[in-house]
Amino acid sequence: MSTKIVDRKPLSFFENSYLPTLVSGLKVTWKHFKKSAIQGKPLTMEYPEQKWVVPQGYRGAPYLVKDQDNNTKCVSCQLCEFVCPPKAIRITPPGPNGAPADRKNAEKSPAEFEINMLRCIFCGLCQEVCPEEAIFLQKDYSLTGESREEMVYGKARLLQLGGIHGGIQKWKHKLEEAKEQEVFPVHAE
Amino acid sequence: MNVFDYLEPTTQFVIFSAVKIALVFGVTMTFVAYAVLAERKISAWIQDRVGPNRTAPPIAKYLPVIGPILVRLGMFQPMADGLKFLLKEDFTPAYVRKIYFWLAPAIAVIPAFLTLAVIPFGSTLGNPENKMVIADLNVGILYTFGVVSLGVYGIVLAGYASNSKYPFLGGIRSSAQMISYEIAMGMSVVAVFMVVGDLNLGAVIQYQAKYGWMVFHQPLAFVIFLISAFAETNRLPFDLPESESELVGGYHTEYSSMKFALFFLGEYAAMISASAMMVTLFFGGWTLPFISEPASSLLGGLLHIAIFIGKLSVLMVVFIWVRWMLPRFRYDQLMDLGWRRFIPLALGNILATAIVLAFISI
Amino acid sequence: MHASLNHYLVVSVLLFSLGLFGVLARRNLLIIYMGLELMLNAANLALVAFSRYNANLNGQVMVFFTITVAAAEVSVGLALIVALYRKRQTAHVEDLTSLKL
Amino acid sequence: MPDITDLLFYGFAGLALLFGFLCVANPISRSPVTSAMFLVLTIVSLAGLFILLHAFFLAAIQVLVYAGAVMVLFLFVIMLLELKEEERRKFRKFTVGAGVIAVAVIAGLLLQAVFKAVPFGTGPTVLAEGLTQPLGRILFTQYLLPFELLSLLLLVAMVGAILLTKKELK
Repeated sequence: MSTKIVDRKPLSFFENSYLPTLVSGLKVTWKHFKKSAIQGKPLTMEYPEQKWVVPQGYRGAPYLVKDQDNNTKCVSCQLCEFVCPPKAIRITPPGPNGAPADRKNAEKSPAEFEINMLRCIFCGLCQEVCPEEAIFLQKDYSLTGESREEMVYGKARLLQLGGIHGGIQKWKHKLEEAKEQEVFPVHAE
Repeated sequence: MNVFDYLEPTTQFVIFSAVKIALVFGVTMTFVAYAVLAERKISAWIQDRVGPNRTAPPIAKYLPVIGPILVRLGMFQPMADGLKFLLKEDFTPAYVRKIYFWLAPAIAVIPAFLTLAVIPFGSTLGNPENKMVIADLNVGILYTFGVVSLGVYGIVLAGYASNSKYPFLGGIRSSAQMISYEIAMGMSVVAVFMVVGDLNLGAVIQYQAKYGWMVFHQPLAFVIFLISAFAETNRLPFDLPESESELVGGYHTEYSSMKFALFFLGEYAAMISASAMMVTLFFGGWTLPFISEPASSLLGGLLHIAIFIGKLSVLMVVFIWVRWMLPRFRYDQLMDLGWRRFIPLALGNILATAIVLAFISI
Repeated sequence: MHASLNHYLVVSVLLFSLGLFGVLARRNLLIIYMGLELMLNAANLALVAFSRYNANLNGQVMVFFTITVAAAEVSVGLALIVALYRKRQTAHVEDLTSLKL
Repeated sequence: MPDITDLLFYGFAGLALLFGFLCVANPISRSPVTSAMFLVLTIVSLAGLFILLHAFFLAAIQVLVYAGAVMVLFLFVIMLLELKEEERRKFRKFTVGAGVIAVAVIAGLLLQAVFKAVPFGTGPTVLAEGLTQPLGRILFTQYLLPFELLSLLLLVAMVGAILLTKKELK
């Protein structure tokens, strides 16, 4: 495919004098100046006071969650550690002599669970892969710290930040999904 | 004042001049700082942003109503900016030509401030002998042009000293640009001085007080002077020496900290002196249509200085505003505008003025 | 001792000699050119001093002309150097020995 | 006791000679840029001397034309040609010796002429003032023809410079 050369319209004398450009430039700048300086409606937000409304499905920082009985949901299966692309997650399993899980329907919980937020790319694979639905990408987007060590979030901190993920009971929605799939829609062909 | 009278006239002159120099320097520095703030604020507003509105020293809390307003307007920002420039790491790359690299920022600043020496920024203060101009030269405008023409060295040397591609290109561009537009600028004011008949800037102001502002006598000269001033101070749309989208930062790519701040200072000081020149040459200096007599009282003198600074501020806003109105010129367009349009136009203006003046004198 | 005409003339002579030395001893065309400028400036100084101490402005007019001519001379001279550099890739007088380009 | 103008004279003269020396025979740097910068300083010092001689207009022109335009042109060409190679070459002993001798002879002759012509410290008391207006008057009356010719010379120089620096000479 060859390049098509488009003829430019030759400028008239009036246009060549730069005056129309000046006027239109003044018009545009004045419009914006009026909006933000005189009417006081700039497009930007003043961050710490006004906060952005995070949309549904936003992928923020991954935190561990607890179930409705305030028990740790994570069972230290290490699937997330395995799947994590930047290797941001590090789980220390409890080991043979470790403490048992604090809920009845689980065998163990992690001795330590660390996410390095400097490495995390917020891809959401950990949430996707978790069989226990124990880790969720939540809506935090402003993670700050004064040192690298501080940005490695430990288990206690992750649980505290994640909070109780209300309403979600283990396997409940899987059951619903399964039930849905039992009723096949019958199409009249 | 009485103690003053006992001193010799020469000593009095020296003391008075020193005070004037110190004051003008101080006021200009403050003005530069707040011009930077104005630039940031107006730019922000034009881009639908808010601009600096946080920086507050501890005392701001104790000012009842005005404190929050000042903080909102960013009035304390320049102090923080200055402090930041002072405290940043002063980095000198290993491959630069050291001596020139260190000298260039200083050379860029000095001419801009020297220009202010001949600007009459007020009429008189106290007694009629105290003229509000540092050096009342009879070749005022020539002095200005001479000093302004030295301003190019700072930029060229910065480009040369950095020993790297982008600054070098910036330096080369700037040397050609400044020489070209100096010619147009000089030619445009010739017409003004033909009308006035004196090179002293005080005489220009006296003339304007009597016959009205020069911008109405010589509109073409004003337009050429204004646009050339944009080119001389490297402001958009003629900021080719530093154009950040083509040359990264142009001549100051390799500079940081206080050395960079000096370039910054030089640019704004040059803008201020260009505005001051325009106020003096075309807008009647410290006069207004109904205030044209040299001040007899202290208050009147201060009022004249205030008028001057007010006019100066308006022109500074024009400088800042135009930055967002027009896109940057291409280099050949810049040269074309300078050599093929402004110089012939200015020459034609001189000719027309001469013909009109000849007819009037007959 | 008060500065008189002779003081200025001596400065002028010394400056002229410096320029001459530059022209004779340096090998870079551009620096030779600067030596020439120095000599011109020395002559200018002498002319201005003469003008001042003879109460006569003719000398100053002459200096005005000299400066203008110098500007013209520099523009042509530098253009020649640039053209020469394009042909030979050098601005060094020792390398410019042949009569033909 | 010498008054302030004398002190200024010695200051500016000393500076002009020092910078002039550093321009043509800089012992530290052979870079053409350094030479050009010292020439600029020489020119500015000379402008100071012009002011002492009450040639205000010429002082301004000196800075404006020489320092502001001519020397920028020099710098422009130096940077354009990128003269790195030349910086490293040394002076040759023979040329320097010959140069010094020639210069000494000429300087001696000139100095002798100066000392013979007028005795030191004397001169007329009526001094010329190089203000703009009288200079302009004499320029546009007595020297009108040379002035007009100069404009022609500048035009020719401009055309010549443009032709010479064009890429291909035909």
